[in-house]
Amino acid sequence: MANTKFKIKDLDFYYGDFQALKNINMDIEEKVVTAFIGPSGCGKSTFIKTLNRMQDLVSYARVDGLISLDGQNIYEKGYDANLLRKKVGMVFQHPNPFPKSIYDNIAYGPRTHGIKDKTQLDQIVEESLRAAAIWDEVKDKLDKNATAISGGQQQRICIARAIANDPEVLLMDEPTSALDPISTGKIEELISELKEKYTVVIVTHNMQQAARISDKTAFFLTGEVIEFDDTEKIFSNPSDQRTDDYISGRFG
Amino acid sequence: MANTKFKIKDLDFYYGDFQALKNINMDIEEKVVTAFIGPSGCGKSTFIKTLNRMQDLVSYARVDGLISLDGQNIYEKGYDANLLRKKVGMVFQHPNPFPKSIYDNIAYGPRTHGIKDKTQLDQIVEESLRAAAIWDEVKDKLDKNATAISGGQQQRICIARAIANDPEVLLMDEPTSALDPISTGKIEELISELKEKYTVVIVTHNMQQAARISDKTAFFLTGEVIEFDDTEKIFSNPSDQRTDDYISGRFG
Amino acid sequence: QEGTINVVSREDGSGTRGAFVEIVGVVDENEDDMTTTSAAIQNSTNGVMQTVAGDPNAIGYISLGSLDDTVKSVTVDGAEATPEAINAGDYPIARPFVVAWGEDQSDVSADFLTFIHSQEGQTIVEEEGYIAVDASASAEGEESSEEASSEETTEESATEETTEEPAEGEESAGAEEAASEEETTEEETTEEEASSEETIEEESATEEESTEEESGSVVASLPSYEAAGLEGTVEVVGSTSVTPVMEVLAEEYMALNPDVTINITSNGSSAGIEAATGGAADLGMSSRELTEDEAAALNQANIALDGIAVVVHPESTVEDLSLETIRSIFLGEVTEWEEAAQ
Amino acid sequence: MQSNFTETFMKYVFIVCASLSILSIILIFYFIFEGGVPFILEEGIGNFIFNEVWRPTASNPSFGILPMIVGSLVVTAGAIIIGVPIGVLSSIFMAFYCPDWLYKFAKPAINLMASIPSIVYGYFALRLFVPFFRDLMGGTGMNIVTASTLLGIMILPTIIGLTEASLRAVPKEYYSASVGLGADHDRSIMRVILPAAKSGILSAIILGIGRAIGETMAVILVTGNQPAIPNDLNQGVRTLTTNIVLEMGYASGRHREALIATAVVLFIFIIILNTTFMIVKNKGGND
Amino acid sequence: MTKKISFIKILVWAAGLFTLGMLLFIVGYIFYNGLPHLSASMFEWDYTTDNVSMMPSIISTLIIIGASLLIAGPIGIFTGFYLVEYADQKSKFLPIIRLATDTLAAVPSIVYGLFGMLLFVYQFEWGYSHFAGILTVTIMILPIIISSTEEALRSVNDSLRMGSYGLGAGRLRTIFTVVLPVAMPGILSGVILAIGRIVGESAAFIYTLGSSSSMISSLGDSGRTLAVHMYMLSQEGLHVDESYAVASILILIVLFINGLSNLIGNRLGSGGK
Ligand SMILES: Nc1ncnc2c1ncn2[C@@H]1O[C@H](COP(=O)(O)OP(=O)(O)OP(=O)(O)O)[C@@H](O)[C@H]1O
Ligand SMILES: Nc1ncnc2c1ncn2[C@@H]1O[C@H](COP(=O)(O)OP(=O)(O)OP(=O)(O)O)[C@@H](O)[C@H]1O
Ligand SMILES: [Mg+2]
Ligand SMILES: [Mg+2]
Repeated sequence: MANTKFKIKDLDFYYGDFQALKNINMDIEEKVVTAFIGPSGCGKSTFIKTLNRMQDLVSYARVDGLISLDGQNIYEKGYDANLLRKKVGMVFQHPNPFPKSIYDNIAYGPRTHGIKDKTQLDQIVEESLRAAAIWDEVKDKLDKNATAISGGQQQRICIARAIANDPEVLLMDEPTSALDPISTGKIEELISELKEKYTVVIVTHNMQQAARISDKTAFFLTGEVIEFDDTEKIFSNPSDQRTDDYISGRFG
Repeated sequence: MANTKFKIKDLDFYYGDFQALKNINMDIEEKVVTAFIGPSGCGKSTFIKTLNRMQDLVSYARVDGLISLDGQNIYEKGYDANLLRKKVGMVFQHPNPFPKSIYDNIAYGPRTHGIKDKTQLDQIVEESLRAAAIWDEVKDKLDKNATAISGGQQQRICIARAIANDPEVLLMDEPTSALDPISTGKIEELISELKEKYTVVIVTHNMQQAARISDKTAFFLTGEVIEFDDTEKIFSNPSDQRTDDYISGRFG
Repeated sequence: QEGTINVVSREDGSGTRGAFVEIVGVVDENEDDMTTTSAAIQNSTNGVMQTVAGDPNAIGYISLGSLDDTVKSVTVDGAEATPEAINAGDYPIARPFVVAWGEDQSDVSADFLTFIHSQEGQTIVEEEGYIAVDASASAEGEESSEEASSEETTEESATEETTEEPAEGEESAGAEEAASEEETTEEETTEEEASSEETIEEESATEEESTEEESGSVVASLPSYEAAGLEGTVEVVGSTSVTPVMEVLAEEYMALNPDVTINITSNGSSAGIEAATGGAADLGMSSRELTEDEAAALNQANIALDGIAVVVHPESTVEDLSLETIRSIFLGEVTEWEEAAQ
Repeated sequence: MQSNFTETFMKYVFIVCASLSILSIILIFYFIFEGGVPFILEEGIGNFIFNEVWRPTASNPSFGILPMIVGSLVVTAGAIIIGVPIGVLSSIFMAFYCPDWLYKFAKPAINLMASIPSIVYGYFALRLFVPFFRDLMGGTGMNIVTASTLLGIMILPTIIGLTEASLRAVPKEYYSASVGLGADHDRSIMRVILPAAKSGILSAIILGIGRAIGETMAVILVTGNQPAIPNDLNQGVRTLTTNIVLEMGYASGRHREALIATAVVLFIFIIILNTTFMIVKNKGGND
Repeated sequence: MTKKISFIKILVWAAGLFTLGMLLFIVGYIFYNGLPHLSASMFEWDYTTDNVSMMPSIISTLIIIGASLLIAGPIGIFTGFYLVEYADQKSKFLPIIRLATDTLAAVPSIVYGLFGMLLFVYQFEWGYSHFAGILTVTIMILPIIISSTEEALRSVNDSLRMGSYGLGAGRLRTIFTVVLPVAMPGILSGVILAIGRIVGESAAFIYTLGSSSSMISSLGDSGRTLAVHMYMLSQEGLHVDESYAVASILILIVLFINGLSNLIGNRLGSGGK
């Protein structure tokens, strides 16, 4: 279908003694939406966070195996984690805009990476907000505190904030689970647009959501990838019984 | 099918100015499992909590309409809310055992209602734990802290705790949503047994769960009951389009 | 010695300061305290000592009883600050310790006062480094000597001259030692106590003994105390400065009268007088003169005299200052050590 | 089973207990003001507050506490200049940089710092800070800078305790979000966490100021206590609190009333501060 | 940018180490000056000018801590109950109580001292006494206990309350048997703070408790706490060494109390979670 963006080989992951991920092998393709599903605690969040090295922040976490982005091992010594995170943006389950103005939220990433010029920043802010389909709703209140808008809007601000960094990949960990159906609809729509430009990896609890928006789906169970295939195939004709059980709601 | 346990007539419910329930009419039958489904925020929890007057604790809440238990209006002046809650037990979404020993957790209700005798308490504790299908797992550690066991066990302790009060009705608000699949299975099994003795009302996010364990299902949407019927009917042939949309995962 | 003089004073209202400015003359025509406003203020003897001990250019004044070798006491017009010199009238800066009581004095309280004014009591006063007084003399209105400070040993003169310096004393370093020696000194008080003056420069010990005999300490002439076998409690409240000697007196008295309890609360002269006036205390301790109002409501008696030493840094080259120079320094007229030395 | 009577009875017991703190503050208010306000009125508010001469024992006494007001303000300002940066940086250290092994000691150490009696601080400063600043600045060494430094250190535990708490109360998500955008630890803390905690930090600073203004037994030893308005940093000052403690033991009559009146002024300062604190806290809550 | 990283890091470490260093320095200074002067005679039962025993002040300190906690403890905890469990969170009474406790917390100790003197010592004519001292510090520590109780109660998960109400337990039973045990470590840490405040206090005591050095025989007696004892010993410059020795003991006591509270906190904490 396309180039491989992330290549994951024999990945084991440990929180202290507890092994949260077991022998993961997966290729994530460029400009495609990949969904991770699975019951609570199966390691979806853990895995998505290894992709931009957010797990570096957990002092007792340990990674074994290989993750390469565009062919380069991101866990290699000397690889700049901050630059990685600029390239691989992240959106979290709960909208978490900074308690600053909307403008400052969006400009935070670019400023961090050295852009000081006001005109340039203005332009980035507008473009990102447009890309996140929220420009029209907030263009008149860019100096308003970003925590004072609705949850759905906040989440799109967070997506815009990630986009402002001009990333190549967007990781989203249950981005709609805290939102109402209408906001959810908007964000799902947005994701379908985003895949034109970005590689999107999304974790979701909602199987219908995965079915609706993703091209590829991985089913996780207790730290292992049980099945990874085209979304259509997974939902219509899974090859593993456990996948079938899960999808048809027999557990989880 | 059976006697009516709860009769709800023209129930409106307000949190301050916000109307969370609109004109609910429903008969809940004795010794039957009734499931409430619906998207987040539709008022399921609000409704279930009006049934044992837990909403009394929300100072700005207001109830309009009639709820009667065995023919008696529970919101009548002079009706003892504490006795009501003894009769109508409740199990919550997150297991919430008291940070006391398992024994003390189970004995809490009986002691509250005046049972002091040690032999009698011992007997109640054992019976309740057996009824909640957890006796074998904890019988050797009754003096252990109830918060030091697994989530699934904790939830069954909470069920046992409710049962120890010798209730007539058990209200359960998403009792398995915080649990792993295996624990969930055990609790679902337990519920099927419980309905022999108790009237069970259960809120769930998991439609398959509702389908598996309930006899009757009510579908809530923005504070209204859209459809209330036999579970089989709701899941195979709903009469309302919105019910159909929800069940087939088109929103929520 | 050169450099700016750093003047250290006590707080306004302090008895020590009142006595000092009065005797040295740091006052204006209205007898108002004119201590230079640039003086650093400390509210305790220790504060003054620590300040002076740490500052080569400082000068301050403290109770003679508290003097130790962390600071150096200068001679005033050639006279050394010792009890003997004060008794002999050579060292001019000294003030009285006063106790006051209300109308209905309890027997125990009266007996305790008798003890304080007895030979035994005044012996302790001397042992603690203060100067003994003769209560009977003052009762007759006589002044036993011409000493600069002795005018205050009588009640009458004290009440007459109410503009006189308020007086406040300091704790005595001799307390510990004196207390331990009390038992043995009961007989030969005069000799024994002389050697117990640890706060005074050592070489003066022998000299002291003779000086005392020469100057005729009043102690020998005082009546001896007989325990009356009373029982009860005496509440003594007031001056922090009087407290140390009062504590020793109380301990000794309680040893002689096992059924009597004496409680001492140390919280300032005014508080003591107020407590005595209000009846909360049997005896109020004051290191300042009573005001006219207070004196009208209370009886009072002096129980000791205390000297005030003028102190400088131990390494200071200043040895002697005239009373006039000290006055100029504290008035802020002389601000450089070079000037003061002249 | 709890009878309804017990329930209701205890409810009233709780209400009564809750009212006791209101009663206490009213009592304090009443007694301090009753002791001091008549004097202030007699003396004239302007004459008491704006008069520069404090000579309470003179034959023609003058009770002007302007020097003490200035003294309190100056010394407190100094304490803020010294204590706030160190305190806030220390809290950042405690919350985000301190290694675990060190934190285990550092946390109780800072608690300990809060319970060391002020007199201990005072003598410590008298022996070590005073000579240091005398050598540095000349004069007696008992001056504004010495007192400010001492107070700056004494308010550290107050500032650190509260600031650390409010830094820790900032949702972790902000930090994750910042790191997720490629910002490093330092930037995430300085640009995201610190601003997010600002109302808490402000509250901490205000409480610190309250502590500094109210401190007595330590400053008394190192400020020189001259009741005169300073015109140089190496001069001593007298604060409102020290004015009370210095002279209370000996004061009687109007002098004593003047000191209680000083406490009234001190009290009013505290109330002003506290109102500011409430406003800041409420603002913070609305954000 | 790399430069800036290290700059902030250095700044923050420097501030942290300065603070800790300062504390070590102070504590070290006191121990250095005080510990060598500790002697058995300083712990004799009765104070004399000879032994300057700190025993009476230790006893007084303990009595004052005990008595004021006995009064302020229940009042503070009950106030916390009212604030968290009973009061309508929108009621007008709440901000008033909060204003009162915040103000109480900010009142300088010297003002407490004068207040206690004016009310208890003179108005009530109790004289300088343990009564006066106890009541004064009781008011002083009340806000500490109230605010820590309030915080501790609020941090108790509501689901526990719901669990209890859901079983038909009333408010009182819920509070005393479910909420209070869980909140205990938090309340205790407030109590420890209060003890620290009492132990370190001097200004408020000098004007209420007085400074009698004799062993307490009734609560109507004047007395002195350790901090006041230390102050009194140092005042006249006669017992400076001993006063440092007392200061060392004070610090040891504070350390001991902090350690104890950690221990209790861990005990209760592990039981409660
Ligand atoms: N920081 C951590 N320290 C220790 N264990 C952790 C940590 N984070 C997660 N775990 C454990 O790792 C396992 C996987 O967790 P993870 O959060 O990846 O699950 P998940 O699939 O995202 O679940 P959910 O759907 O509930 O978000 C779980 O057992 C969890 O308890
Ligand atoms: N205590 C409360 N005060 C004010 N509004 C409330 C309160 N509890 C719930 N609500 C509001 O009432 C509505 C119904 O809430 P409820 O908790 O009953 O929904 P629910 O169906 O149980 O949702 P979920 O599936 O997320 O548990 C929501 O809009 C919610 O925001
Ligand atoms: Mg997750
Ligand atoms: Mg709910």
